[in-house]
Amino acid sequence: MSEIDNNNTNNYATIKGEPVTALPKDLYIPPEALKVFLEAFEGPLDLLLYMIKKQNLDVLDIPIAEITKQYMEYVEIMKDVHLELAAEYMVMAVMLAEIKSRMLLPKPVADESEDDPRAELVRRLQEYERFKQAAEDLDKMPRINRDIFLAGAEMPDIEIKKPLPEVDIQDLCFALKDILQRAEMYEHHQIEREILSTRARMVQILVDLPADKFVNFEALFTLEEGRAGVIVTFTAVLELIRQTVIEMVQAEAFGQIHIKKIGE
Amino acid sequence: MAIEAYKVKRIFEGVLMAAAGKPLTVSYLAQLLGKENEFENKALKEILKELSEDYRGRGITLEEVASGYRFQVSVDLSPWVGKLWEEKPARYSRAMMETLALIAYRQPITRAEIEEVRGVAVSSNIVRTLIDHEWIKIAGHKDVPGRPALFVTTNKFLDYFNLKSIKELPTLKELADLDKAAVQLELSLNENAETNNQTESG
Amino acid sequence: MAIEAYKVKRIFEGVLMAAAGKPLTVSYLAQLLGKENEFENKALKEILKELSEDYRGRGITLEEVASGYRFQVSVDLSPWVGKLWEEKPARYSRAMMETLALIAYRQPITRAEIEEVRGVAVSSNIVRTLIDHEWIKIAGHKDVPGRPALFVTTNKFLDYFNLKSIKELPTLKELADLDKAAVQLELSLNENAETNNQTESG
Repeated sequence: MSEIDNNNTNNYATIKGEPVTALPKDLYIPPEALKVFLEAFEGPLDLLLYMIKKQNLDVLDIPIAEITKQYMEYVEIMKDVHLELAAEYMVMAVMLAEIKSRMLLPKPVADESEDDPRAELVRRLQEYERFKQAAEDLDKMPRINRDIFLAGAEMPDIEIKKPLPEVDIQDLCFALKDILQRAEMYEHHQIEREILSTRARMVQILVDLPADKFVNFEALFTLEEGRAGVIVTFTAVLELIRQTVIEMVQAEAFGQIHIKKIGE
Repeated sequence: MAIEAYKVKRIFEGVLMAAAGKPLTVSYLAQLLGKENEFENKALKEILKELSEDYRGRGITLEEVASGYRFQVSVDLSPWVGKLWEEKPARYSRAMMETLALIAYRQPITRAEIEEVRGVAVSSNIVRTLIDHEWIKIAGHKDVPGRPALFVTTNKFLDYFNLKSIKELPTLKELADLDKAAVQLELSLNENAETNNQTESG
Repeated sequence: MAIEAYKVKRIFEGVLMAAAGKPLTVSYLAQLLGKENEFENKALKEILKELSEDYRGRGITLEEVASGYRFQVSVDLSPWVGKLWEEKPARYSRAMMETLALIAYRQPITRAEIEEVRGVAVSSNIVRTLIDHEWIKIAGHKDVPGRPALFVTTNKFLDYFNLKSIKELPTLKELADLDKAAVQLELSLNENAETNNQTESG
């Protein structure tokens, strides 16, 4: 019946209460290679296609009952060899069972237009087969560094020019106008705001500063507060430095200024 | 300085060689010549054609792919050239190739649509690898709930497979005529209903 | 399979091109041909010489350098090839433009003064980039605590904008408004100084 030793105590699965001690008929594969074999399938459609091709069946006329039985055998084996079974395999099992049951129902005489319950499965199998083939063809197409090699030559020594950014002089003008207008706008807002208190800001900075970590000086400022806000923050920072509550570090000229709380 | 056409050929030859296989478009090459050297695109293409003919029968060829012109080693020399590289050319998994094939033939396509055909979930790794290789990109989002990303292939993908356009991909295998299949199914349905009843009970 | 000399030339051409400028020695090339294709070194050198002559007057040349043979782009094409690697001119960020504008119109100016008007800190990157482009330079140091650098624009800046002197900077109508704004700023500066003093004591 099978080339695999039936006396082996190793049962592959239990189907309908009967232990399956043999692999499906077409599966002439040593058990140790089984996992590798089963892992080679790209999903339930791939597995179904394999079963159909293996038995020279017509995709358009699948013996559903038989295929469902075989499919379930594979799925049981997969479970048994602890192959992580994708949910898709179970979904397909349900679909097969459903088709099977629908085919068992007597066809109502009046409803001639009803499709073969297998039609959707056939469509999906065909569609998948098409792209499985397309993928194989694509894989065989000439590609770079396997079948095609690019050609080139050494460049002569050249001086690479770094072009300056393109700036329009009017842009420069508008930029200045923008800043001043913005500054002005924030000043107007300022009036409606409560007066910023340096002392309150000192407290806020201290609360916000993480312990034992440098932060960017710039991070302390908020543009939206306008010039007055910047001044208040700046004064607060100076006061905190004077009181040696925080320290300020600048590694190089024009470098980033960092602020840190002085540890206890 | 205005330059003569025969010089343009030398310049293109040198520049395409310096680009070492990175494809350059005609308009890029035209721009490289500068404003003082205006040539019609047609004239430049003529020059490139001439250059290509100069290499007939030699060890390299000038080819046009999706992103432009590039020099390639003549295909029949691949066995010799392949020895230059110690590394084995990359191999890609079936899952990756099937995903890529679906995107190539069905673009623009969503991940769910790919999964629908393949019958399994598409791993994020595969999508990320394809995007990292710049073989696919997100072209937009489908106007359905969740607004899933729509994938398309890139020119880099075409370049990699030595193609000028997606139309050059081999045609998909035709499906067995579904109409015919339907008729056949209809016919067999009645018979089968009986057969199945037998099989089932058997 | 033994191959003929004329084929060896094609193979060498393809292989050297695939190496894209990496020099290959004669013995390496000989080895590439395999044991079944034994050629004397002298014969191979003859083949390479012939190949080199094929490229006389073209956009590339076959050269022998210390570590072997390689194809090079002809030296006289450097100006054209150089353009391949030219970076696209960058666009200045808004922060960069504003900083430059303030330096141009308010020079000499310190960083703190720029920050005061802009309301935000000026990143070191911006200052460094402007100095790198040679558009601004440090003209001296202000005689106040900390001795901050005073920035001015350079002649290169003037050249770029085709100006003879900084006085030629456009005085568009907007500039009138700008001045008004400036006056307002001046005024509000004093007010603010007071406000701040009050806050301080409060």
